[in-house]
Amino acid sequence: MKAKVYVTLKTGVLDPQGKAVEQALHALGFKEVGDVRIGKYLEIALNGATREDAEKRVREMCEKLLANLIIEDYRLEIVP
Amino acid sequence: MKAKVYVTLKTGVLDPQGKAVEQALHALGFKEVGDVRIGKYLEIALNGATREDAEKRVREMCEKLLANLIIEDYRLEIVP
Amino acid sequence: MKFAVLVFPGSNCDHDCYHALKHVVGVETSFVWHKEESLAGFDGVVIPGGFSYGDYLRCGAIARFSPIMKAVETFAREGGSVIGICNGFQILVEAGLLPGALIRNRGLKFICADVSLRVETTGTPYTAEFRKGEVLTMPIAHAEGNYVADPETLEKLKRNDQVVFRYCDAQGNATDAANPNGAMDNIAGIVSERRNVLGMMPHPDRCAEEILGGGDGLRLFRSMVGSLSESRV
Amino acid sequence: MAFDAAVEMTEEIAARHGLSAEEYGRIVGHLGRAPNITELGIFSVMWSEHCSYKSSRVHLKRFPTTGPRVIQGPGENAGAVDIGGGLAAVFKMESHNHPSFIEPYQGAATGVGGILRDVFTMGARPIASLDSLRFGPLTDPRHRTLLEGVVAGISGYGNCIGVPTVGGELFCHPSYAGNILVNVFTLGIAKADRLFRGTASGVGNPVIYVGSRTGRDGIHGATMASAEFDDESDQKRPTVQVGDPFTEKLLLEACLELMSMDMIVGIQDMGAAGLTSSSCEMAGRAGTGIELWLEKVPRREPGMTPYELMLSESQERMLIVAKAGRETEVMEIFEKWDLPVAVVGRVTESGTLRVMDGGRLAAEIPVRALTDEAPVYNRPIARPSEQEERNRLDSSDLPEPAAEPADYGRVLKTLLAVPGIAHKGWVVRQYDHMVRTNTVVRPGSDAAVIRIKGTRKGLALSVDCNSRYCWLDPRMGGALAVAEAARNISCAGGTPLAVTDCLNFGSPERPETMWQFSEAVDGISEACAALGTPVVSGNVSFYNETNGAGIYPTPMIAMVGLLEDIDKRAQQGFRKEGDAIILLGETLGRLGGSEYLAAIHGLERGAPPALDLDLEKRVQAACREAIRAGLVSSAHDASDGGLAVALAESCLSGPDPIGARVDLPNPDGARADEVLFGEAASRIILSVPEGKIAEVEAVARRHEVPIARIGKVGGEKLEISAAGQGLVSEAVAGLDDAWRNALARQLGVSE
Ligand SMILES: Nc1ncnc2c1ncn2[C@@H]1O[C@H](COP(=O)(O)OP(=O)(O)O)[C@@H](O)[C@H]1O
Ligand SMILES: [Mg+2]
Repeated sequence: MKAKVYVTLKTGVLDPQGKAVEQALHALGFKEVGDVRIGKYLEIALNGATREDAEKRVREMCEKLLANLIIEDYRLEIVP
Repeated sequence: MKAKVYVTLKTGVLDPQGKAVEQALHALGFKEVGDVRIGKYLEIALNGATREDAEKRVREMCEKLLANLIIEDYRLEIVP
Repeated sequence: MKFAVLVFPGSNCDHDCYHALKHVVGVETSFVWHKEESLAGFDGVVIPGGFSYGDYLRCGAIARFSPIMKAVETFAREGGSVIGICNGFQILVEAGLLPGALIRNRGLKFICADVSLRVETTGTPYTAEFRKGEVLTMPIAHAEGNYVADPETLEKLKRNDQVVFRYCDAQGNATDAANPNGAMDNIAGIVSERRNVLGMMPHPDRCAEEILGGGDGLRLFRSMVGSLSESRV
Repeated sequence: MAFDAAVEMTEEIAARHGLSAEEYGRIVGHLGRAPNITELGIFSVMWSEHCSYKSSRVHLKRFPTTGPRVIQGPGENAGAVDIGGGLAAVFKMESHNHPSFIEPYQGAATGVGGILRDVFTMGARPIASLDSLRFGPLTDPRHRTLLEGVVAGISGYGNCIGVPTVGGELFCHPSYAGNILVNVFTLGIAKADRLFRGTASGVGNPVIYVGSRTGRDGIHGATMASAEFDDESDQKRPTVQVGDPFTEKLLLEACLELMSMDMIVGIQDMGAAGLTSSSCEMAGRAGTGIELWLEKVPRREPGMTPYELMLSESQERMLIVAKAGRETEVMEIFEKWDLPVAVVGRVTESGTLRVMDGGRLAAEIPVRALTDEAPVYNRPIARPSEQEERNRLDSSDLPEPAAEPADYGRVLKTLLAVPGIAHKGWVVRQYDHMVRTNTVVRPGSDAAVIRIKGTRKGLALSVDCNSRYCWLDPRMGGALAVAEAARNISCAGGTPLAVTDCLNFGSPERPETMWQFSEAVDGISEACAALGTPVVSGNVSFYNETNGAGIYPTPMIAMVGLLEDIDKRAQQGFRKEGDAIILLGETLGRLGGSEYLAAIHGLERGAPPALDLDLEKRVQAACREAIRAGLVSSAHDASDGGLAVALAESCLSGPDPIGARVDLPNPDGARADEVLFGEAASRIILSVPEGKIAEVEAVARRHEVPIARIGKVGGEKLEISAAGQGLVSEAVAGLDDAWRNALARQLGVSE
């Protein structure tokens, strides 16, 4: 089993990196680009366990380590 | 329209950050965790254009700037 | 003889390189803003360290699209001397002027410390004053200096004698323990096939004066200036 | 905060803004009516402890703040002293304690950003920073994480902007378990006659906003920094401010470029309470008024209210008052650096802060009500009743010191591994401490030394505070902090010039805390007066208290010293086999308040060392003279852990570890632990080439300083005896491991 975790900055929290990339894309001529937000994408291989179990555990990992809940949100998917 | 872009390290390229997170998860008692790989997740707001156009343009952004093809792969989705 | 020190938004060793060249080595040196498009009149180009564009996305990824980089490409293609130090090295690999990539240090943290370097080749304009195998001391200061390249590229670098410096211990052994960032093959600096473009993570600009604790950086700059003067006569 | 202009004002809303009923009454008095919500917000931040210094002001007046070298004393964004050659050293220290406890990385990072702005606002280019950190015990995983995060934040911001972090301090103690301290000092260099001030003079002059766009960050940050934590703070978490060092770097370069021309009359960074405090303070200093047009303020998010715009603490922003007619030129400079810039108001003669939002009046307040007439409290003071008891120490209560040298060796190793004493390599490796190529003495010696390019001069920097001493006796503790900072400077060969401070305390509403505060201020004042080092800037951080438990009083002192000739300097490490080891000052220390007592016996009591300021001055003068005459190979003061620890540090911190053989005098047969680990002020260990000993002795005699020849550098062991009786005999390699790897070991990381 595998978990895919998306960690993104909460709305309202400044994303300097996203801003810099947005400007760089504009400078490269991609004028259609609006807001850019940059987050993290994690793939976690999981041994054993059921899907529900896995989800619960990965949620725990996110809360404990993977996301900084003060400024970040997370979303996860369990895939076979 | 919005593009979601996933940039991941190519298999075979060492991912020190992923390794560190893997070890940290083990230390926290998540023994079921296998390999962890960490990439980037970008959300890009796009003005105008059709879906096909958008996809083509974002692909171009990836090749030019968003991913370093020597070490990274990318994947993208266009969502309304 | 005149050198250009490029300035990108976020460069922060620009003044250090300028000081080393102008006031220590004593050659004419000017800052060149990244929005400039020409390097006419310069004999050598230094891309200094720092955090161009905040190191956002990837180190060097955004800077490499600055207008001045087109001029750097042409300059390099025509055989001009280009040295990229730290963030400058990162910009050069992002721009494709040097092969490979620089990723996060294996320990993940920024490291600021003196390291030992083994001179692997004297066949470059930058290392003429050194002896092959000589052990130098130079500071590093980076979080992304872990050099990676695919096996063919690595093979080619070795075959063509393009590896210029390797991290080593005080005795000159390129051991894993002496590798501060996990770089493949302990690579700390490489030169282009034509041998005119040098990229290195360590900072010669920080060891160009005895008062800062060493002079190996000065020798590197002097080699560069010396080779350029020779090639001009 | 879902307030809008239609909100009916109540004392309850005022209370939620940290304003007492009495304060609310005064606001109504100043306005002659009830405030609207924006006005209430403005009052709440301007009258917060953080911005108004309402509890500390009456005490801070006692600091000596003048002197022949002082160009700018307290009251501006940073202090400035004349270092000769037409140059000024501009410096200040600030705390970012509360934000760092909530989000260590961003809290510490934005702390660095804030203090940097304070310095370059004055027109000075920042060239060095110091960080002073306090955590709970590292056995607590939470504090290991906090330490990791804070160090990463300082490194992330400071390295990126390219200002080296050249030194600092680290101390762990249970009193900081609920309130960590993150104090950052920055120093910059400016032309002495080109300092800029935060003043809004010249009616009609445009007010220009530059830097990051405004978002909803840290709204209420200033009031948070003035409120105690309780278990609910987790819920009250404000939107955390995220630092953008890249934008700050652009802002720094652009501002310095702007200030090299003659286009502006005043400039101030938007720190705590952002647009509000920068505009009122500038108008307050000039005795003018300011009108702001909020619709012009660059912003990051739609739908922001006047309340949010005025109170936002978004980072990397500045407010400038330009000369009328020069707007376009000013804007061009910022556009070159790709920074948002806008004219957002003008200077008026009204004496009021008038906030317009698209033609609507959003707030109108007399500036003086927000600045000069902000409340000032002379809060009740009471000496804690247990103070006497704390100071009682009967060493006969202590277990008999063990007799075996191996035991003292073990004690020494334990002390060397205490975070405050341990090698800080794990920390300083993460800081770019060399960028700008001025760092001549890197972190790891008593003071860092940076050169001033284009001159022969150097500056020595040190930050110090023994908070255990301050808890035992805040007056003495404050004085000792100043003395130690100055001593560290002198050990580098520098003449102490001036001080900036960061006074970290618990709740000022507690009379015992106010007593500590007042005493510490007196101690600092006495020492600064005696040593001739005025206080030129500083910062107060109160409410470092969680659930009623306050931190140890921590009046952090950062000292700046001058080396007229950078080549005449010293470091703490022994360098040459065969050098004689010489002690300046008293030989015998005391156990009261010592690290030994705390680390080995779990006791924090007794009186801290006595301080004879006259002797201190003479010892330092002698040390500097010996260094400048080229007589010494190394100089190191003996602080935490006493002579044994100081000797070990000198053995371990040279170019290569080296041993020493030392015999300490003990004429009165003092206990061995007292001889080895007792602490005393005014002591410096020198290593001196054989041929120079007589000259050093002559220098000491001239300054009437006690001097003792106590040993010799060399060998692979540190051997210490007292009056011939062997006490310590340890291989240098073992000591080195105990000291060098201690932090990494306690953090569970490998180096
Ligand atoms: N948090 C820190 N950041 C940077 N340098 C530090 C830090 N803590 C300590 N240092 C450096 O380690 C050395 C030893 O510190 P310390 O034991 O506090 O010295 P002293 O007792 O002389 O004041 C000094 O050079 C100091 O600047
Ligand atoms: Mg000291």
